[in-house]
Amino acid sequence: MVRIEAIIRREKFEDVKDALQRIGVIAMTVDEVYGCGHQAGHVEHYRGLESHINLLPKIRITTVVHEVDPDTVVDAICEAAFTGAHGDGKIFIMPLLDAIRVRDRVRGVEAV
Amino acid sequence: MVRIEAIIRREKFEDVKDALQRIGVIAMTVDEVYGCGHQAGHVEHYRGLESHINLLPKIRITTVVHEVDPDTVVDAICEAAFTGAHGDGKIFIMPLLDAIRVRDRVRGVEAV
Amino acid sequence: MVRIEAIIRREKFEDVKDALQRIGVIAMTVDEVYGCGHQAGHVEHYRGLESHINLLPKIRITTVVHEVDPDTVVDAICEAAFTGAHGDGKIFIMPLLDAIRVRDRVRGVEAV
Amino acid sequence: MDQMQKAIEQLTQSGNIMLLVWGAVLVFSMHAGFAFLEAGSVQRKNVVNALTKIVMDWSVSTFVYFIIGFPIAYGITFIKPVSEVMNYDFNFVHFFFLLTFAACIPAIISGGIAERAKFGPQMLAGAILVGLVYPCYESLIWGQWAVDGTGAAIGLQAFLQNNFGAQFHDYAGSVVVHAMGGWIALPAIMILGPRLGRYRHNGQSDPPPIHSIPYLALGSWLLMVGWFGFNVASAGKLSAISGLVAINSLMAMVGGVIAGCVFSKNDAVAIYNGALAGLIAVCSGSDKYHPLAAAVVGAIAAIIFVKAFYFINEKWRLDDVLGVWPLHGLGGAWGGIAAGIFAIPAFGGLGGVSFMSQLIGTTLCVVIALVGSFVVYYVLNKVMGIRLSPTEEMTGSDLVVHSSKAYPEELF
Amino acid sequence: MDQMQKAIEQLTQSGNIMLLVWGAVLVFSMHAGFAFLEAGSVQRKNVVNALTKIVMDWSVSTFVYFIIGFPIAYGITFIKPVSEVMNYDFNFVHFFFLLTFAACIPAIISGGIAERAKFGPQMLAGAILVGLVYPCYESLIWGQWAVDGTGAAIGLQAFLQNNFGAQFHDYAGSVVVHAMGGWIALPAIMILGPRLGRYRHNGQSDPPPIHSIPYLALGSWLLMVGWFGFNVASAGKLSAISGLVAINSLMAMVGGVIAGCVFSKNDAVAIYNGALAGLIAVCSGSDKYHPLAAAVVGAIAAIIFVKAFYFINEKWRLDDVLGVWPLHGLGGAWGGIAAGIFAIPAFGGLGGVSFMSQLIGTTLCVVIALVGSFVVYYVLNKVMGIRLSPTEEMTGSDLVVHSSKAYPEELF
Amino acid sequence: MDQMQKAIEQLTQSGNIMLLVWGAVLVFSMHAGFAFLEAGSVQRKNVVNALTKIVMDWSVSTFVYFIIGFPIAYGITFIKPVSEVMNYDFNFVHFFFLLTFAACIPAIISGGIAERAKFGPQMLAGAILVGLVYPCYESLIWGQWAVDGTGAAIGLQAFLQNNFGAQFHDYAGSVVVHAMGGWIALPAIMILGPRLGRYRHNGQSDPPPIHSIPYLALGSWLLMVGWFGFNVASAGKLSAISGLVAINSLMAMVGGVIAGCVFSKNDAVAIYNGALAGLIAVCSGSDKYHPLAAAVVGAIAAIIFVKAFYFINEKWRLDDVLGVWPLHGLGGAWGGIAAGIFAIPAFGGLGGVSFMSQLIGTTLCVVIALVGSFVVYYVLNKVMGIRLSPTEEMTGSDLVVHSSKAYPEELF
Ligand SMILES: Nc1ncnc2c1ncn2[C@@H]1O[C@H](COP(=O)(O)OP(=O)(O)O)[C@@H](O)[C@H]1O
Ligand SMILES: Nc1ncnc2c1ncn2[C@@H]1O[C@H](COP(=O)(O)OP(=O)(O)O)[C@@H](O)[C@H]1O
Ligand SMILES: Nc1ncnc2c1ncn2[C@@H]1O[C@H](COP(=O)(O)OP(=O)(O)O)[C@@H](O)[C@H]1O
Repeated sequence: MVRIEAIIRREKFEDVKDALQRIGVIAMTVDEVYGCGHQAGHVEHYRGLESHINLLPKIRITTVVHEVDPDTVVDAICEAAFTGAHGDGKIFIMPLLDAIRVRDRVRGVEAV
Repeated sequence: MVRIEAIIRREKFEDVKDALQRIGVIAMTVDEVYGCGHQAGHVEHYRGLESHINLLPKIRITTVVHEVDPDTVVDAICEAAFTGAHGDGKIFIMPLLDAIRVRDRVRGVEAV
Repeated sequence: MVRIEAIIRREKFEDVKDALQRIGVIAMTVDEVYGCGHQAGHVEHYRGLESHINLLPKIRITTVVHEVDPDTVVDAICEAAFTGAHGDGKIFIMPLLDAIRVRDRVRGVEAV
Repeated sequence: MDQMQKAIEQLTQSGNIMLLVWGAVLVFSMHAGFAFLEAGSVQRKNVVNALTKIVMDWSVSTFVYFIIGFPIAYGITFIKPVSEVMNYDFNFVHFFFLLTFAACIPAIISGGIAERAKFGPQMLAGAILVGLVYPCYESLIWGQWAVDGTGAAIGLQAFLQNNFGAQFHDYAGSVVVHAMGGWIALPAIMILGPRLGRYRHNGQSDPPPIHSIPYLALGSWLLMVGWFGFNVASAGKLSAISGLVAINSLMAMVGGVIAGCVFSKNDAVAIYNGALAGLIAVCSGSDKYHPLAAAVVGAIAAIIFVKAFYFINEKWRLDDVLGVWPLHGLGGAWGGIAAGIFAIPAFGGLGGVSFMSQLIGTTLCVVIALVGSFVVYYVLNKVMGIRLSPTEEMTGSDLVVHSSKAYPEELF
Repeated sequence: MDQMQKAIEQLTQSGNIMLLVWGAVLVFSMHAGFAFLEAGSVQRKNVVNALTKIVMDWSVSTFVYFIIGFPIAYGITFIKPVSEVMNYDFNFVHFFFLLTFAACIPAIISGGIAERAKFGPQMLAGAILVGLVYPCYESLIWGQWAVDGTGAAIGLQAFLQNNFGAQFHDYAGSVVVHAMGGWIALPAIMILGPRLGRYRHNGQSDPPPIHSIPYLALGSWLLMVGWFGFNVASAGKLSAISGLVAINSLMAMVGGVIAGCVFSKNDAVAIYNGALAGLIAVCSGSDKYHPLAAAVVGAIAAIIFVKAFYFINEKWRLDDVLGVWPLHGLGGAWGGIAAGIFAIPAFGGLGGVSFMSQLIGTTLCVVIALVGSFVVYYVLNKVMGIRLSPTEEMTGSDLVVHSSKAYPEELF
Repeated sequence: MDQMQKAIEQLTQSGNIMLLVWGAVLVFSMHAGFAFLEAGSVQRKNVVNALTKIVMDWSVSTFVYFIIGFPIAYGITFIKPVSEVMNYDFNFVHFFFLLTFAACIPAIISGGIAERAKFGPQMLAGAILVGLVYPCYESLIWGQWAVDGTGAAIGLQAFLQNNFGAQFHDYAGSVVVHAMGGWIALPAIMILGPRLGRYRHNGQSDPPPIHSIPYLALGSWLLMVGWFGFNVASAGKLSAISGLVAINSLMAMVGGVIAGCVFSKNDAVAIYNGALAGLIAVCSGSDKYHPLAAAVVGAIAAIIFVKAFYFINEKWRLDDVLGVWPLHGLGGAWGGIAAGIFAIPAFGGLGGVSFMSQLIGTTLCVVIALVGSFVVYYVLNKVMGIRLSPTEEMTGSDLVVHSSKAYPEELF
């Protein structure tokens, strides 16, 4: 049972969600984040004044998986989120001590 | 010292916050997320075109606790967030290596 | 390779980002959160009705570092985010099992 | 010579139509104001519903007022070929202008019962009130039951004139429109009950935070701007247009703004509501006050609003979401009575009003509104239910009624 | 006596200017409506572009219509010292009022081709269409090719009058403005192709969720309010102002609202579009219908919109983002034809229209629009390309064209 | 015969009132435009304050201009019973219309000093400026110090007429209103100093990203639409209404839009500000230019804005948040001078202007504005302080002044 956190391009979100569904990962939690890294930013201007923006909008998908192998998940995400340019994103895998389903208080791998 | 992450229904947030306060968990960080899982989505329509929505708005509460027993926290959340239907949410418990309070750079369990 | 999560004041974000850049931490993921803790809230009123607000807007910076020493990161953040009053924020350090770069599927410390 | 006579008549007639169309368009735009005022004052999950209710209420009102309401109030019916409708160009715009008043009734109610009322019954109630209840009182004060064919006062107005020296004076509808709407809302709010979680079990009052001050401000501005059409075009014909009405509306509005600011410690919502309170209160006597007296009338209306809003929601705990009873109900009634006080020459006004007539006219309006509203909402509640189910209310009427969110994109 | 004569003439002339300025200002404000309607209906990344396109299109249109379009349509040129322009005060406001119509053409197209068209070519296409295509048809129906100096019908209008007993009647431009704009948009939409990802490879239709219902509602309200200027000031002079036009616009609008609501199960967007559909359809015969007939005409337009929007986007899969072809194209054409049906005395109307004339006039408009538009967009597409590159489209035109985001602060 | 005479007089008087009310309502709605323009251009934490300041400034201005300002400017006082005020219906709407101009002064300043000025002192400064400084110059150019009872020029205007062949001509207030407001803002901005963090220690310029382009666009549209009331109703009476004024306003606006677009590489904010720059500059000579000359005047104003905005904020580093000095200050002054250049017959205009008179009149305005403003803000700063404390500024004036957030719901 691990927690997988994937930071991907916004426009790839639908594709990644579909890819995850196909390998049986249905449950997930999603939020909108801003990221910076190697991907180049852009310049904005308002009333002629410039701002250099290097925080770019991204989607973060968090999913705790047990039955599906984490490597399968990573592969599915990498394939669906791929463009080959800087900014495709990162996947982080983190350990988990426990999980609880609120509805029936089932704990552990059963709860996921 | 563990990190507890609870994903709950939006409308239960006030109740859960009260419940945590009652057991002495005052400090927390909260954000708005979207989740999907077993809870059914709904259909929206605009100018007659349908969209099937299965990402639903949720609240994510993150709190690092040390003094209060994690199980007490889990119980408090489960009770306050409960409706019994799909979508009540999940609680994930994660390990923590260290914590630092910015204000005075105190580290470890003291900092929480 | 650890995951550092810093919750700081909104108005300190630019300073913290600059400080991190100076010590070589360029990649990060950022989101807007609300926090409560020891910092006092405030009262709002609308049409004369009062609401007591104790959830305050914060910025959460998440960065996975390997080359740069976590303590250097912590120091840089603490210095840049400091005001000395309640509400300066917290830094949490969490373990990581693995990291993957989507663009080229490089894994582990290389990927960060 | 005859040609000149004709040209003058033509200009007069066209000028009258122009005035009324100008006014009707402005008051029509006030309905956009009602929509945004409510959209800003509810929770995000009811924003689409707020924006939709107003345009639907307007549409339903148009039909019932065209077919039933206007004929009751003024004895003119339009259900015949156009060529047979008497002086149709004028009468049609006259209808349009007065419709913009009538359609305020459901728009006012809407703000009080927001976030928990069922869509269908709300439309139906609006139709009955605009079609039957409102036009009866309108007829009594302004319409066919107030003046006969020769222009002489009849009915209540004749009674008041004979007994108190002046008719009940309501130039632009503080009472006929606003008090009527605000007092109709009161029983509706009581029968519906407060929103879920509005008052907690432990006795705490928990007003759900509102959606958007900018929308609320936008709505208020649309109302403030349009109001000058409301009051000035109430002249009814171009030759009666009155600069005094314009400036009194202005002064009452700014009186309300400043009182709203002072008595609420800079509360933005109270400031905008103060402007509206002033405008509501000034309608009645706007053709008679001295501008400074109008400012006082407006300021008092704003103070009434601030105090009574607290009272109805925190003491009585009725949950009048936008505060339509303190705003339109009390503000309008105050305006009706104030015309009997502040319009007299002693306060620099033009006079010709009677305190007793104002008091009686206003009281009658309150009674009709309360009784009419109670009957309508009580019966509808028994027959079909007027409140959303708890789950529906929790989900929000945007998704439940309209399968829509205010910001569809936000879920990505 | 002479002085009175002069005063009357002065009043008449000033009244005419007043009416047209009043109308022009209202229709100008409709362009703010177009801007917000589109800003609410696209994705967040194209909101700034939507808001900018309309004001730029307006500006470009002003120049080309001033220099080429208006001279073609009415034979009056302004390129000489002010003092030499004939009756310049009236002709200048007349130009202003008619410009507000002409500038609707690019504003209508804009909504159909949103989120993927290049900025420059879109401006250029608008300039050609407003400068050359639109004024030719306008001239034929309302302008110098329709009436000669003595006021007698010539050209097409003379032909129709002689053969079918009445000229083609388009009081306020259902056909001249709206059908023209909507049918011009169709080839543009087809040549551009749908937005990326609009129709998935697996055949699924995937309409990108829209940005904001409140903006869409605001845009609709601005259009609804301004429309009364559009229709009422089409009288052209104060003495011709018609209350019937005002009420028919109103009734068609509410007919559209209610039909939109019923036929879409309370869909908020359909309700607001229903209002617009009704207003579009009523223009042609608004000076002739009985109000209840106008309501029927409006209701049918709304139903056409709801059905055809589904058709063009889900069956034909053309991706008309705001549905301008069903709304303006079909709604306008329906309005042209409806005037030949519902304005007759049998339906309570004032008559004086011919079904055949309406049908021929409307058909001619559709043909000119399709041919003109196809030529313009086909050539521009060959010469300079009219579509953003895929990467640009993905990034969004706000950043690509304007180096701006709708909410600059949101990235902190 | 006599009756006809009377009817004509009645129509004339009513027509004048109608024109001024129509105009006043439009300019009043421009104040909603000021509010949204500022709300879109500041940071989220100051949005409520922006929306509130404008309505409060308006209200305070109404009172001081009613009691002090208008009497100074035109020698008419209203502090007596209505029945004793001379020709009160006309004079009251005349006051209302001119108030809408006067109240622009604090609205203009507000945009320059946004996000850091204290609420109370800002109101007070506005009151003094509208009550004393503005009316003095107004009186000198348009009021009781410019014409005597017989209509003959006196004072400065007589001097200019005698020496340079024409009075200082400012038809609708490029100088009297806009230059005055913009140049008053300059010392206020300098005394206040830039916002915290606006210019970093390391020399970097760091303009805080603005809140919302849609609100900024909405504000601009409200201003653009209302401006036609500003300029056209400046005729003062119906018989003087001028179509030329309407079209010149239009042409200057679109000239500004297109220049704004070209000289800023499609910057949306510059485009909208370009429209406003054009409208500001055209006021002075709008009754005299040829439309194409008006377009040039507007285009130049937009270019001045784009360049000077960069200059004041990046070179001088004064932090004029909305750019009111380049927009109103320079744009208005340019408009005053441009009337002396582009309105002559050689450019197709109607002539009757003198370059020297325009230059002198404009310069005098700048001097009065700078001196008046410096005295007021310097003294207020010494006496009570005009700037928020650093912590208050950091928190934002919404919470500090109004205990409110723009989107109360957003913290759940
Ligand atoms: N070390 C890191 N810690 C946290 N987030 C990161 C880290 N590196 C990358 N990210 C996230 O991944 C996104 C893509 O990274 P970037 O370096 O721009 O592209 P790439 O990884 O393809 O070279 C960033 O915008 C950021 O949100
Ligand atoms: N495995 C998971 N990983 C991440 N988030 C999850 C996971 N399972 C559930 N969630 C979150 O919990 C929410 C509720 O889960 P759901 O399956 O709909 O209901 P229930 O758990 O009551 O059956 C989801 O919307 C999602 O945000
Ligand atoms: N135990 C905790 N778990 C999660 N977040 C916390 C915790 N303690 C503090 N925070 C976050 O840090 C922010 C600052 O904490 P606070 O207690 O107000 O100030 P300080 O730490 O300076 O005394 C909070 O608003 C919250 O977002």
